[in-house]
Amino acid sequence: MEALDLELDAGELELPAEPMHLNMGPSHPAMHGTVRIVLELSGETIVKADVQIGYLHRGFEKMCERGTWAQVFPYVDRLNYVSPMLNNVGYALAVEKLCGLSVPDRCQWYRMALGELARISDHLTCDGAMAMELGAFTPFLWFVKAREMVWDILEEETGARLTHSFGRIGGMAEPPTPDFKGLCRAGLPKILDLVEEGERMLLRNRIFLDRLENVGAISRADAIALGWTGPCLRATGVPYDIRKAHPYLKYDEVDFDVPVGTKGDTLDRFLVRLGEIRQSKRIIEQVLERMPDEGPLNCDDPRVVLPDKMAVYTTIEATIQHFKLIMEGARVPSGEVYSYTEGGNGELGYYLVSDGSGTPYRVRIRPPCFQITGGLSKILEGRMLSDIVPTFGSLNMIGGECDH
Amino acid sequence: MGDVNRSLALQGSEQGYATTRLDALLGWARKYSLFSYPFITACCGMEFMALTSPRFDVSRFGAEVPRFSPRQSDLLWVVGTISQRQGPVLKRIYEQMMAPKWVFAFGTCAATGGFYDNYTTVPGIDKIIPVDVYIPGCPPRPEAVLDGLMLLQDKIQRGERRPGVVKPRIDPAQQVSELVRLRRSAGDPRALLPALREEKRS
Amino acid sequence: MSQLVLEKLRQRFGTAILETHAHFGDDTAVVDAGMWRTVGQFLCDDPDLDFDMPIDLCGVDYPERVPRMEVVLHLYSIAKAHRVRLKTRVGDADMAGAELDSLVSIWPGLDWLEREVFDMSGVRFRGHPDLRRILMYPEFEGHPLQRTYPADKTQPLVAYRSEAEAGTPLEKLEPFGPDEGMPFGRGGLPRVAEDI
Amino acid sequence: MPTFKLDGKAIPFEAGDTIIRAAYKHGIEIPHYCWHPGLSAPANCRMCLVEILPKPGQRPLTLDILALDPQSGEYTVKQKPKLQPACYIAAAEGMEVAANSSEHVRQARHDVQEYLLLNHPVDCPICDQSGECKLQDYWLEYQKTPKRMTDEPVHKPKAVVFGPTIVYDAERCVMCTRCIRFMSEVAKDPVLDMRERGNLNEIVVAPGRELDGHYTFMTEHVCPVGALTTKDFRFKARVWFLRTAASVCQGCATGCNAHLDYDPRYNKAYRYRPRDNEAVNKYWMCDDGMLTYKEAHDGRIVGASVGGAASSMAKALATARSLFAGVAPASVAIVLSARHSLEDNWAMLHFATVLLGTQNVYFSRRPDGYNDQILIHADKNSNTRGVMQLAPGAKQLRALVDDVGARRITHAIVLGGDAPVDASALATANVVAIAAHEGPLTQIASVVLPATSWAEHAGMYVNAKGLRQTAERALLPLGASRPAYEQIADLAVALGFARPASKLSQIRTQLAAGVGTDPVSRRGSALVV
Repeated sequence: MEALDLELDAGELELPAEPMHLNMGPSHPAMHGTVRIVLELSGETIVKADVQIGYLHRGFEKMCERGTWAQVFPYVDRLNYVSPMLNNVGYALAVEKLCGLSVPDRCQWYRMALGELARISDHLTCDGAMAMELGAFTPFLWFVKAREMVWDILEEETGARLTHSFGRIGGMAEPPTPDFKGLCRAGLPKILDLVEEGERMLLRNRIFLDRLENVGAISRADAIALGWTGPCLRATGVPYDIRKAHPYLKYDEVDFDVPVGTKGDTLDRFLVRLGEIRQSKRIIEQVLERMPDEGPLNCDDPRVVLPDKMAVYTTIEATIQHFKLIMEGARVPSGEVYSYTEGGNGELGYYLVSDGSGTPYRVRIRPPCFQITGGLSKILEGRMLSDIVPTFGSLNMIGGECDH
Repeated sequence: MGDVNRSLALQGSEQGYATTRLDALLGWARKYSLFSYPFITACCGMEFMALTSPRFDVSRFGAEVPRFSPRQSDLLWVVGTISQRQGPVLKRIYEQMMAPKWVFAFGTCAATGGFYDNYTTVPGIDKIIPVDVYIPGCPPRPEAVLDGLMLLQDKIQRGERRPGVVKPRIDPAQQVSELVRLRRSAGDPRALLPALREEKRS
Repeated sequence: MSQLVLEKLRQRFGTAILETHAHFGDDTAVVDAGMWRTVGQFLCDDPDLDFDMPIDLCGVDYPERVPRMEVVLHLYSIAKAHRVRLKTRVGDADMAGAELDSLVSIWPGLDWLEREVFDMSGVRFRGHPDLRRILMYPEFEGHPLQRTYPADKTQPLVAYRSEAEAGTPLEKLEPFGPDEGMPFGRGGLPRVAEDI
Repeated sequence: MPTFKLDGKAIPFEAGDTIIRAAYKHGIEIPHYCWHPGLSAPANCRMCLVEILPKPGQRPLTLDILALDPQSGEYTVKQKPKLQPACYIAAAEGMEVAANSSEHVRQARHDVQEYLLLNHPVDCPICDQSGECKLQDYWLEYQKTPKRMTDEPVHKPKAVVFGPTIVYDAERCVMCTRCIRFMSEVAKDPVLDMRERGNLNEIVVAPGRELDGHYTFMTEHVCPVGALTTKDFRFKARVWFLRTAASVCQGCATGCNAHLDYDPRYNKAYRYRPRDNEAVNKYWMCDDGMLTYKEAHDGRIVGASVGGAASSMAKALATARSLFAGVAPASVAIVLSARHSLEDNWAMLHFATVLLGTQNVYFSRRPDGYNDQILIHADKNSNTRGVMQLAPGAKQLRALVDDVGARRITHAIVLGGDAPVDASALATANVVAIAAHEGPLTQIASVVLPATSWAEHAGMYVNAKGLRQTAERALLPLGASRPAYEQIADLAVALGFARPASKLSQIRTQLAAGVGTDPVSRRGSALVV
């Protein structure tokens, strides 16, 4: 019998390949429960990625218009819930700018120390979670262990592990505990050791490196035009750090470097964060040197600062002051102000509008990872499906702040 | 566990069998092998991480295995605020889970909506799905969560489905009365000042 | 901060700059809504200004004013390290004519921000690639950050369980009323509108 | 008009005005405790001290004081301007007064405030005044310093019962004597006075008397602090949870302007406060009037009923339809109410004359009662004059009783439940009542439809002087009650007529056109008849 004629024309060999639609999240282990990515795939390549947020929209800005200025603190805690203290300090600075207040030096140092601790916990969480999502579970345990140590210090200071609500207009809720410095000096080396350890486990791991390197890269110009800030921007090589560019608190008096990357890919973002952990340690050490142990913590302005609790119980003046501040709220002069600090993910801005009453007329937060997540789809398109997890993880998208 | 232990002790293990009620055995088996589905949305997720981490180590209670497919899991951790937009997703996932299934309301937001009393937040997931254990706290400490887990295990053992709430270990009312006693005992309240400050420090 | 930006804007556009101030060191310029895009282009292109980074865009609602909605844009220049706040006002009492030219083509980073302002405040941006809701779901009606939208008016996607179904009271107990914890000396709850 | 300068700002004044009154009229508040626009000025709180600058060429009025020199610790004789009470010095042309601008004045305010708080108890958490207390406001504005005295404060009697309505707390009292002056000057019953001096100083009731009469509540409202509290409002609510609506008192035909304070969370009214209106009640209200806020909840009809048994609205309307089936309009009576708003009555009248086409229009009212020369009017209805203007020919209810007795009237549609006469005879007729409150007429009515009270819908009322005033809405409708004009519209539809206007705006426009009055103002406007 004759041989089979295998000369088929090309068309018949081609498989039908219309793009496949894949829905990732919102309840996906790597999507932090709050993001949904509708993917358009051809094979394993992402043709189009539609990032949908808003699953954790909690009406932060609307709620702020209902309470007093001081009642906003618990809400800002829960914006970037990985580094609440930075949000606290940022908001306090914003309102103080509007009131024309400046807090005593001791408070400024204290705010810096707590803020940098929060930054450490932020970066630990981000890098740890990212590693875990890539299957490296052990370093995650290491990092979380280190984060627990940070939280121990913060808990000792504020009484809460995570959501401190510790900032106040014109100061902080409590002065530093006597053994604050001791705790930091004892804790920081251990934390850094753990970071080293986890780092060694990851950065000598070829699989890990291969999955990060040259993945999710973005150019300087794009990053800037997209409004990226923080580690994600610095990973592209732009040394824009508000602590350097527009120093607030006492950042101009301490000595630290701004780690930057070169390629702006996922690995750079990972390394920049690790580098910042070390810089934060440096800052904290200098703060501990320079923070006075005595002296006032809160500025003495009875219109915004609460009186001593025992005085409230015993004297009518303090009772009235407390009553006015709690029930009516501190009166903030009318005007508008935009105040920005370096948050865990970048420029954390507050745009406040006051009508002179005890209630904010408008509190607008500028969440750094809103724009960062906004750029996600651009750096995903054209990549492979498996690149989503490391890329998304390295952006450190925090639902509370991204969705307001 | 109790029944099994006792019957084993009575019968003696050399006889190689134990007698117990089937539901008790099932309950015992179930409560120590909870496959959990972490439905993590918000702040409480940080504490959930801490819960799974070495210090608090939820695996001591046999509930560490996360299954990200609802069909394979029987304990739904609703961790964090549920927005109206998230509502259908939550309901869908709950419906996909196989019976018997249990639900944790992890944190105040999941339990009542917390202080997000506004246009976008579901005021408590029990508006949408039934809840077995409410864990208050914003976010709750891991210890409280472990309390809730033990509470749930107890309920599973007893086959009870009434919702339960994790109570604080220390009764706040008691503390208040203590403060009042202090306040009354002192003639001049200002005399209390240093003592209380010390108390706060320690 | 230096007045350079405001100076240049005033020179370049004159009357299109309705007002300027620098309270708390934030240079602010209120521009005519029609010139929104032109001014933006200028800020981006002018070598002395060189505003390359879009920081933030938001709406502030003043129900009693006309135009009602104030759209606030914050810009930053990495190279020059200076900032500016650009404001414009659109929309009448019921937000009719609340439209602006989209600036996405100038700063891609404004894509989501403009969607958010549309979603939250109800300002429509002409020429935006896809102007969808971003934080709220498509079924949502109204714009929450307009002050006339009651803070606690929910629009659930899934029907709540009935008490009978749940077996427990689902309503929140006092004192978690809508007015709880609000300081006095303020309008408080939105007044129930007369049936006029 | 002559002017003087206050902090460099020109303030116009009329001859005889004091500085503080001129500023008050001009909308500038000079801090004060004892001064009250409606009372005489004793100038005893010293809070309103101002510095009156000398005329050019004159030497300033000064005091010699011993000032402590912090360096040497020695006391030296210094001179400081003599401050004068703004509530006592008459404004004069070209006078220059320094208040906020004078550092001496600010110091004086600070010191006066500190003295007033010297012995003040730590009561804010349990004080009904807190939230609207002058001591609190002025501390934040003018003192801002913590307590310096460490001694035990002076203790005085607390919770002294002054009478059936008022409780007095001597420790909170700042001795402004407003209450004393009110009782003697306005209430014409000088039952309060002051005894002892200095630390023992307190307000007392005249021996053998207690603080009673018709104007006791006002003493609480003129009190700038929490010293006087009414037993009615005591510990009932915290003021910062209350919202207020500009309402009109329903107690009598005087129509005092009042703030109706209510809690939106519980949809409950808590108190009446007088609302200043020079044309009507100045700054005052009477006790009975202030207690009428209770009528927003007491004796209310919140559901439809048929033959005395509760029923659904639909069933009630169906019953009314069957009752009125085939009845000649001539034998149907329409009864207006002197206690319902103009809108309600207009809707009823419009229904009668335009839709039904009957001339049998009567009106019901509450019987007269106590009256005096100060505020209280004998007519206990808030809108008698308004009804008279709407339907000048409306007959008294007695006439209706006679007509029903004579079988000239077999059916009646009644607004309001009140009757000045014995209405039991009306039971023989078929009565449909639309009322907010229980009353003789609702007792005998076969069908009762629930209407909202004045607190639950905006309405206009014409007081005895012919002044038309609007009351804002405060509460949401209770139970199934709805504004009477809506009920009337539904009834009309049920009886087979086209639906009449049932929107407030429509009614008001037609009302204005019909009665021909100038537009309504909240403060009340004279009526053109």
